[in-house]
Amino acid sequence: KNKASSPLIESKYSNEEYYMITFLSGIEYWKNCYSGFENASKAFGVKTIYTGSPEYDVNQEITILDQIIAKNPSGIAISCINPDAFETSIKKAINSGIPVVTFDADSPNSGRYSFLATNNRYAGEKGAKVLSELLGENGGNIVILTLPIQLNHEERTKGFVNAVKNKYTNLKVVKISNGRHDQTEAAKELSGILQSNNNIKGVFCTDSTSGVGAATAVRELNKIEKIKIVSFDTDNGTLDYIKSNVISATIAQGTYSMGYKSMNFLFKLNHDYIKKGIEPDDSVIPPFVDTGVDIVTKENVDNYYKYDLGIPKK
Amino acid sequence: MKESINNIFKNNLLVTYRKLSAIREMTVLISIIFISIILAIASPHFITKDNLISTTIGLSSDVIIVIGVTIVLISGGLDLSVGSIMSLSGITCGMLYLYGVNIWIACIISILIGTSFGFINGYFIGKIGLNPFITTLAIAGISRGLSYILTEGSPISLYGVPKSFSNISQSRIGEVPIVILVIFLVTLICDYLLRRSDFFRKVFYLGSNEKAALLSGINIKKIKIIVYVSCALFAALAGVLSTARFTVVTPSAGIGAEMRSISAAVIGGASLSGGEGTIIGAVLGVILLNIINNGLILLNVPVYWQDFVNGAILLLAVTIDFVNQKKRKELH
Amino acid sequence: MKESINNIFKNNLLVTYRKLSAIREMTVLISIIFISIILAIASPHFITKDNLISTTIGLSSDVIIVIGVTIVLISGGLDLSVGSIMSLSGITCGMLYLYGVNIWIACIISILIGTSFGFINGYFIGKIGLNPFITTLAIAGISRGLSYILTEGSPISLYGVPKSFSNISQSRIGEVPIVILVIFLVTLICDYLLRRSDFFRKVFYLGSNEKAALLSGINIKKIKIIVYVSCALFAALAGVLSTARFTVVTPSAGIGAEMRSISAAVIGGASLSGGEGTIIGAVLGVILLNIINNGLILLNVPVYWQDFVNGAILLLAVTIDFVNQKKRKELH
Amino acid sequence: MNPVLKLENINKKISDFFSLRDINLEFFKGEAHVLIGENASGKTSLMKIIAGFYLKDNGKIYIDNKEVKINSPADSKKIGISMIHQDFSLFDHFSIAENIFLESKKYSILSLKIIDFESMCSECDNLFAKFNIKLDSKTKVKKLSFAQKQLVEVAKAYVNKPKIIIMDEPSSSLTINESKILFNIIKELKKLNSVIIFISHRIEDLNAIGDRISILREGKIIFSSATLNLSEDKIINLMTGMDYSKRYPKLNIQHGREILRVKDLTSGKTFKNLNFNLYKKEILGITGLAGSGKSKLARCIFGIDKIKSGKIYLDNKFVNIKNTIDSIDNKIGYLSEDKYKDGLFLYLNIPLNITAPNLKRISNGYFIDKSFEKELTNTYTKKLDIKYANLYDNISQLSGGNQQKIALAKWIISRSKILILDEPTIGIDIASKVDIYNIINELVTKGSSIILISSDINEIIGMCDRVLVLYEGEISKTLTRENLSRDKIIKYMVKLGDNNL
Ligand SMILES: Nc1ncnc2c1ncn2[C@@H]1O[C@H](COP(=O)(O)OP(=O)(O)OP(=O)(O)O)[C@@H](O)[C@H]1O
Ligand SMILES: Nc1ncnc2c1ncn2[C@@H]1O[C@H](COP(=O)(O)OP(=O)(O)OP(=O)(O)O)[C@@H](O)[C@H]1O
Ligand SMILES: [Mg+2]
Ligand SMILES: [Mg+2]
Repeated sequence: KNKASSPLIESKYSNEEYYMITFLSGIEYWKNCYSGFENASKAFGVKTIYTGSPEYDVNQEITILDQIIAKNPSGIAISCINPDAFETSIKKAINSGIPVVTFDADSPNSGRYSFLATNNRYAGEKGAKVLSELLGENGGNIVILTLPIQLNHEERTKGFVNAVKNKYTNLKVVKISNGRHDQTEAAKELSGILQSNNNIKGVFCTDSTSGVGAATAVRELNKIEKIKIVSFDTDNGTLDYIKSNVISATIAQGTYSMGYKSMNFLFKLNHDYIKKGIEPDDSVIPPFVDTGVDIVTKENVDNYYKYDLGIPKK
Repeated sequence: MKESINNIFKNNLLVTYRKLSAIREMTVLISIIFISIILAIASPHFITKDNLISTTIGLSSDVIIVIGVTIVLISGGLDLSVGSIMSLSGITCGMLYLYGVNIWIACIISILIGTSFGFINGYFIGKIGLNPFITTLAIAGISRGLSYILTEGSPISLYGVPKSFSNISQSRIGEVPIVILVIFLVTLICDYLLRRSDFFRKVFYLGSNEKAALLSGINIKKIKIIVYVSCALFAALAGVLSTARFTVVTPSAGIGAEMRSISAAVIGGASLSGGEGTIIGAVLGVILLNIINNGLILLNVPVYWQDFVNGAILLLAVTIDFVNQKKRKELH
Repeated sequence: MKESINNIFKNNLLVTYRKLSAIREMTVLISIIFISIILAIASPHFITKDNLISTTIGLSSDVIIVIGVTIVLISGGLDLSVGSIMSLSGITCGMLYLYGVNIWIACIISILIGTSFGFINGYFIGKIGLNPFITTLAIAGISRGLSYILTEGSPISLYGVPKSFSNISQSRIGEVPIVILVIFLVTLICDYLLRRSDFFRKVFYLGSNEKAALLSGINIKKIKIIVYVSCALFAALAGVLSTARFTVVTPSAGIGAEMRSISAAVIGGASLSGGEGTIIGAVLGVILLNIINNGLILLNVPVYWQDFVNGAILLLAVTIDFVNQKKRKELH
Repeated sequence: MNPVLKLENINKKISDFFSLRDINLEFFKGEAHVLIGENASGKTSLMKIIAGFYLKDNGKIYIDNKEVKINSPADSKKIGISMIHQDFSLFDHFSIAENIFLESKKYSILSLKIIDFESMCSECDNLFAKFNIKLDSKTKVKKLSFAQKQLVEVAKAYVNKPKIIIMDEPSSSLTINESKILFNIIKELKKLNSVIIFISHRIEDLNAIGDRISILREGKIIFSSATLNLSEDKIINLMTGMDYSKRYPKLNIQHGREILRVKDLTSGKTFKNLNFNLYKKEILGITGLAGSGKSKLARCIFGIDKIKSGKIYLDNKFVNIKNTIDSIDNKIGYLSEDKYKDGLFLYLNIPLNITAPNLKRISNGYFIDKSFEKELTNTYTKKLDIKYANLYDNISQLSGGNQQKIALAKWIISRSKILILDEPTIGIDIASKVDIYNIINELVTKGSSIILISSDINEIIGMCDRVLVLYEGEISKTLTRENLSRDKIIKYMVKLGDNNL
C-alpha cells in the first residue's frame, strides 16, 4: 500500500503533487488527517503524498520540508513541531510560489495562507467540561496524563488547567504526569498516583496511549466507574474501552476535516480560485479554521470506528 | 605448615566468598529497603496492598526482559533490540487475532516470530562475528520498523478477546496475581541455573575471556546464538503478556526498555564487560528503579524531574558499587 | 634467504597496508556515489542545488557531533550523552539570551556548560573508572532532565536575536553556506591530526589496549577526560549552531543523535572495541545515512518504512565491511 | 661508589596473606643486578613498587642518595625508570617501529607533535641491524611470535635509554640465540651506565650477565652479594630451603604404538609439508628459534589456525580437526604460550579457571557438581603447590608463576591422550619446574603422550625422548635421546647442517 494515492478521476491535473508533512509521522493521530487530505484530492484528480519525520526532531522535519520544497510540489500542508523554526523555510516555499497551509500545529509568522486546527486549549477546556459534568457538584481531584515537551499536548494541559481554575471549580488538578508514549509506563504512573491520593475522581489524558494505560491501571485496581477517564483521539483501543465503560469519554478532533479542508485550500490557492485578503467572502482564504472537537461517549461511539488494516471489526 | 595455612585460607575464604558474592545484591536490597522505609514514612499509601501489587504488576514486564538482558550481558554481549522485539511480537499477536487466528495459537506464533529475531541477532553476532551493539541496534530498527509497517502506526485493539487470555494478568491466588508468582518462580529458577548449570558456566567463560573460552573447547558460536535467542524469547513473552494486560498493542510499546533493563542489570551487579552478574541482582535492580519512580510519584515530584533523578540514581548506584568493589580489589 | 622473505613480506605489507587504510572510507564513498547515481536517475530533484544544499545543511549538526563521537569510539569508549548535551547547551544559550545576556557571551557560556558535562563524563570514566556506557547514559538522563527542568518542557524562542547571530547558518559564499565550508575544513583538520598527531596517537593506543597503554606510562586518565570533553565540546557547538539556525530551542533537540552518530561512525570504519576509526570515514557515514533518508523522501517511500530501512542499511553496511576485513585477514 | 637506586626498609602489604618485609637493596650504575626467588616470593611486587604501580606502605627510596616519592608509573618514568612486564605492554595493531619508539617518538613538526613515521622506521631498522635482530620494523606486532615480542619489548626498553631498567623475566621463552641478542643489549646498557634489574628463573642467565645477585624468599631478601660463583644447588637451596638432587627427573618408559601421525602438514605462510609422528607414552620435544613455527604447528594441530593442506591421523585413523571442539573431543589438549591472552580467565577464580576445559568431568551435562569441582581444585593446587590467598579470588591476583601453574593444571586434569605443552615452564621457578616435570612423567606413565614445545635447551635435553628441531618452518633434524646434545640442537636451530658438526 503506497501512500502516494492515485487519482479517482481522469483529470488534467493528475500530475500535480500535494504533500502532507508531519512530525512523529508514525503515530495514529495523523492518519485521519491524511485520509481527509487524500479523499479531497480524489475530487480534483491530483496526487497526494504523506511524509514527515518519524522522530520528534526539529532538524529532521525542516530538512524534509526543504527537500520537499526542492521538489517544487503543487502544495504543502504541514504540521509544525515548532512555530518559529519553520518561518524561513515556509517563506521560501511561498516566495517560490508553492502554497502552504499549516494544520494542527501552526507557524503563525511564516506567511502560511491558513492554519486549520482544533484549538488545543479549547480541546483541553472541553475535557474539563466533560469531566466536571461526569463528576457532578461535589466534583473531585483530577490527574492529567500528558506528554510534556510536546507543544500541542502542553496546550491541551494548559487549556484544561485554566478551565478548571476559572469555570469548573468543582474539579481540582492534583497532579500533572508523564505518559511517556508507552502504555506500560502510563499505567505504572497512574497506579502510583492513585495509590498516593486515594480520593482521585477523574483522569484526563491528552493522548490515546496514556488513555489506554490509564484504563488498564484503573481496571487492575477494580476502580472502574469509581474513577472517570476522559481520553483523547479515537483509535479503536480507546473506543473499545469506552464501549466497556472503562473510559467514560474521549475527545475527537476534527482531524479528518483538517486534512480535507487543507487539500481544498491548497488546490484552490494553486489555481488562484482564492487568495489572501480582508473582506470575508468565498474568494478569500480564512487565516484560521477551527475544525472543532466532538465528545465521544458510549452513545455515539459506534460512529467513530474506522476499519484499520482492512479488517472489519468483529 | 603449608597445610594449616591452606586450611586457614579455606575457612576465611568461604566466609569472605559468601560476603563477596552476596555484597552486590545486598547493597541493592538494602537501598530498596531504605527507600521503602522513607516512602512508607513519607506517604501512608506506599505500604498498601494495592500499591505494592500494582507496582509489582507494573514492573513485571521489565523483570521478564531484564532476565534475558542480564544473560546477554554476562556473555559479554549487549542487546538493544529487546524493546522493539517486545512490541513486534505484541503487534503480530494482535494482528493474527484480528485475522481470526485463535488467540493462543497467535501467542505461540508471535513468540516464535519475536524469538526468530533473537536468532538473527545471535547469527550475526555469533556466527558472522559482528559487534553486538551495532547488530542489535540494527535489528531494533528493523523490528520496530516492521511494527510500524504492519500497523501503519495505529494501535491494535483486541476487543472481545477471550477472558481466559485477558485475565492472564488479572487472575490471582488469594490476593497475589498469578503472573507475579510465575515471574518470581522464573527468576529463582534462572538464578539457580545461572549459578549451577553447565551451560551458563560456559556463558560466564565466554563473557570473561572469549579467546580462552575458545581454547577450552567451548562452542562460543552456539552459546552466543542461544544467549540472544533466549533474550528475545523473554522479550517476546513480555510483549504477549502486556498484550493480554492492555488488550491493546501499540507499535511504540517497549520504547526505552533496553536502556532501563541494562541500567537495572548493571545496578544489580552485571558488568558491561561481561563475565559478571546475577539474575536476582538484576531483578532487584528493576525493583529499585521502579520503587524510586513510584516514590517520585508519591512525593509529587514534578514530571520534569524524572529523567534527572533517574540519571542521578543510576550514576550514584554504579559509583557506590564500584567503590565497594575497588575496596575489595585494592591493587587493581 | 630470510632477508628476501622479509622484502617480499615488506612489499606485500606496504601494499596491503595502503589498501587497508584506504578501503574503509572507499567502500563508504563508493556506496555513496552508487546510491547518488541511482537517486539521480530515479528522481530529477536529487541533483538540484536546493535539494543538495538543504540535505547538507540538514546533516551539518550530525557531522559536528560525529567527529567527537568517533574520537571517543577510537579511545575505546562510548558516549550516549551527546544528544542531551547538545540540547542542554542550546537551552542554556537561549535562556541566558532571554535573561538579557549578550548572545555571543551566552554562546560561550553555554558551550562551556555543555563541555563541563563532558568533563563529568571524563571524570567518572577516566578518574573513577566507571563504564562509559552507563556513565554517559546517566549523564544523558541528567542533562536532558536539566533541559526539561529549566524550560518546563516548552521551547524557548530567541525572537529578535541579532541578525549577526541568526545569520551564522544563512550567510553564504556564492551558493555554499559558510557553515558547511567551516565544517568541511574542521573535518579535514581533525582527520589529519587523528592520523599524525601525538595526542590522538595516544588515543589510539588507549583504545587498542588500555592495559598496555597504562604499562607504557601513558596518562590514560588524562586522555580519557580530554576525549570526553572534546566530544561534549562538539556536541555543544552543534547545539549552539542549531539555536542560531532555528532561533528557537526545544528541550527535545538532539534526541536519537547518539545512536545515529555511532551508527555513522561504525559504518565509516570505527570499531566499538576501540583503536580503529577515521574522521573522514565517520563523516562519510553520516552523509551516506542522510542521502538514503533523502532518497526515501524523494522516492515517496511511506514514512513507516524509515526505521526499517535504516536498520537494514546499518546491518548491511557492517556485514559487508566485516566480510571485507575477514578476507583481508585471511591473507596471513 | 654510591648506589644509583637504594631501597631502605621497604614494607608493603600486598594481600592479607603476603607482604614484602624490610627490603634493603642497593643498585649500582653499569651493573646487572639479578633478582631471583621462587614463585610468589615477591619479585614482581617489589619491582612494581619501584615502577610506581604499587605504593609502598613505608620505607624510603633513594635515587643518587636523594629520597624520591614514586606515586605513579608516570613518576617513575620521569625519574628514568622503565620496566618490562611479565605480560606484554605492546600494541598488537601497530608496527614494531611505533611500539619501540612509543615513548621517544620522532616528530616532524615538533610544536604540534606531528609524528614522523618514516624516520622512526629507518632508525628502528638501524637498531635491528646493530643487534642483528631479524625483524621488519613495519610488521604489525600481532604478527610476531612470542619470543619475537619479548625481543621487541627489550628493544623498546633500550631506546628509552633509561637510568634504571627493570626486566621481569625477559628471557623466559628465548632460545640461546635470542638470549645472546638480549645479553648484547644489556651490555650496551651497561656501557651507558644504566642500572639493570634482571629477574629470571634461568640460573644460566645469571652467570652470563649478572654482576650481583639477590634472592627473595616469602617477601624477604635472604641473600645478596656481588659474588656470583654459586652452585645451582646452592641457589636453589637458598631460594626454597630445600635440596633438589635431580633437576630433570627423566624416567625411561618404553613407549607404545604410534598414536599421532602428521602428514604433509602445510599452513598458510609459516611452514610446509611437515611430517612427523608421536608414540604412546612418548615425550616429543619441539624446539627452534623464535618464529621458527613451533607454536604455529601446535595451533594447527589443535585446530585453532586453519591448515592449507595435509592430514592428521590419530591411532592410524584420519581425523578432520576443524576447531578446538573437535580436538578436545579427540582428547588432545593444548597449553598455549601466551597465558594472559588466551590461557586464563584473569577475572575468574581458581576453580573456574581450572575446570574450564573439564566441564564434562565435573558436570552431568546439565548441572555442575560443586563439591567435586572444589575437591578437584584443591588436590591439584596442592599437587602443583599453587600459592594463593583465597581460592575464590580472581587469579589476576596470583603471581606470574602461579598463574602459569593454573594454566597447566587445567590441562593436567583434562586426561588428554595427547597433550601439547607450549613453553609450559615459562616463569616457573626452578623448584616448581621439577614438580611439573614429575607431573609430566606421571601423565606419561598413565599413558598420555606429550609434545613439549620449549626454547629451553636444557629442558628439551632433560625431558624428551625425541626432539624435532625446526628452522623457518622446516624440520631441520629429528634427534633421538641417544644422540641429543646441546651443540647439535643449536647447530640445527640455525641450520648449519651436519657437515659443520
Ligand atoms: N597472527 C599472525 N599473523 C601472521 N604471522 C604470524 C602470526 N603469528 C605468528 N606469525 C608468524 O609465524 C611464524 C611462526 O610463529 P610461531 O609463534 O609459531 O613461532 P614460535 O616458533 O612459536 O616462536 P616462539 O619461540 O617465539 O614462540 C613467525 O615468523 C611469526 O612471525
Ligand atoms: N594484585 C594482587 N592482589 C593480591 N595479591 C597479590 C597481587 N599481586 C600479587 N599478589 C601476591 O603477592 C605475592 C607475590 O607475587 P609476585 O608477583 O611479586 O611474585 P613473583 O616473585 O613475581 O612470582 P613469579 O616468579 O611467579 O612471578 C603472591 O602471593 C601473589 O599472590
Ligand atoms: Mg613475577
Ligand atoms: Mg611459540
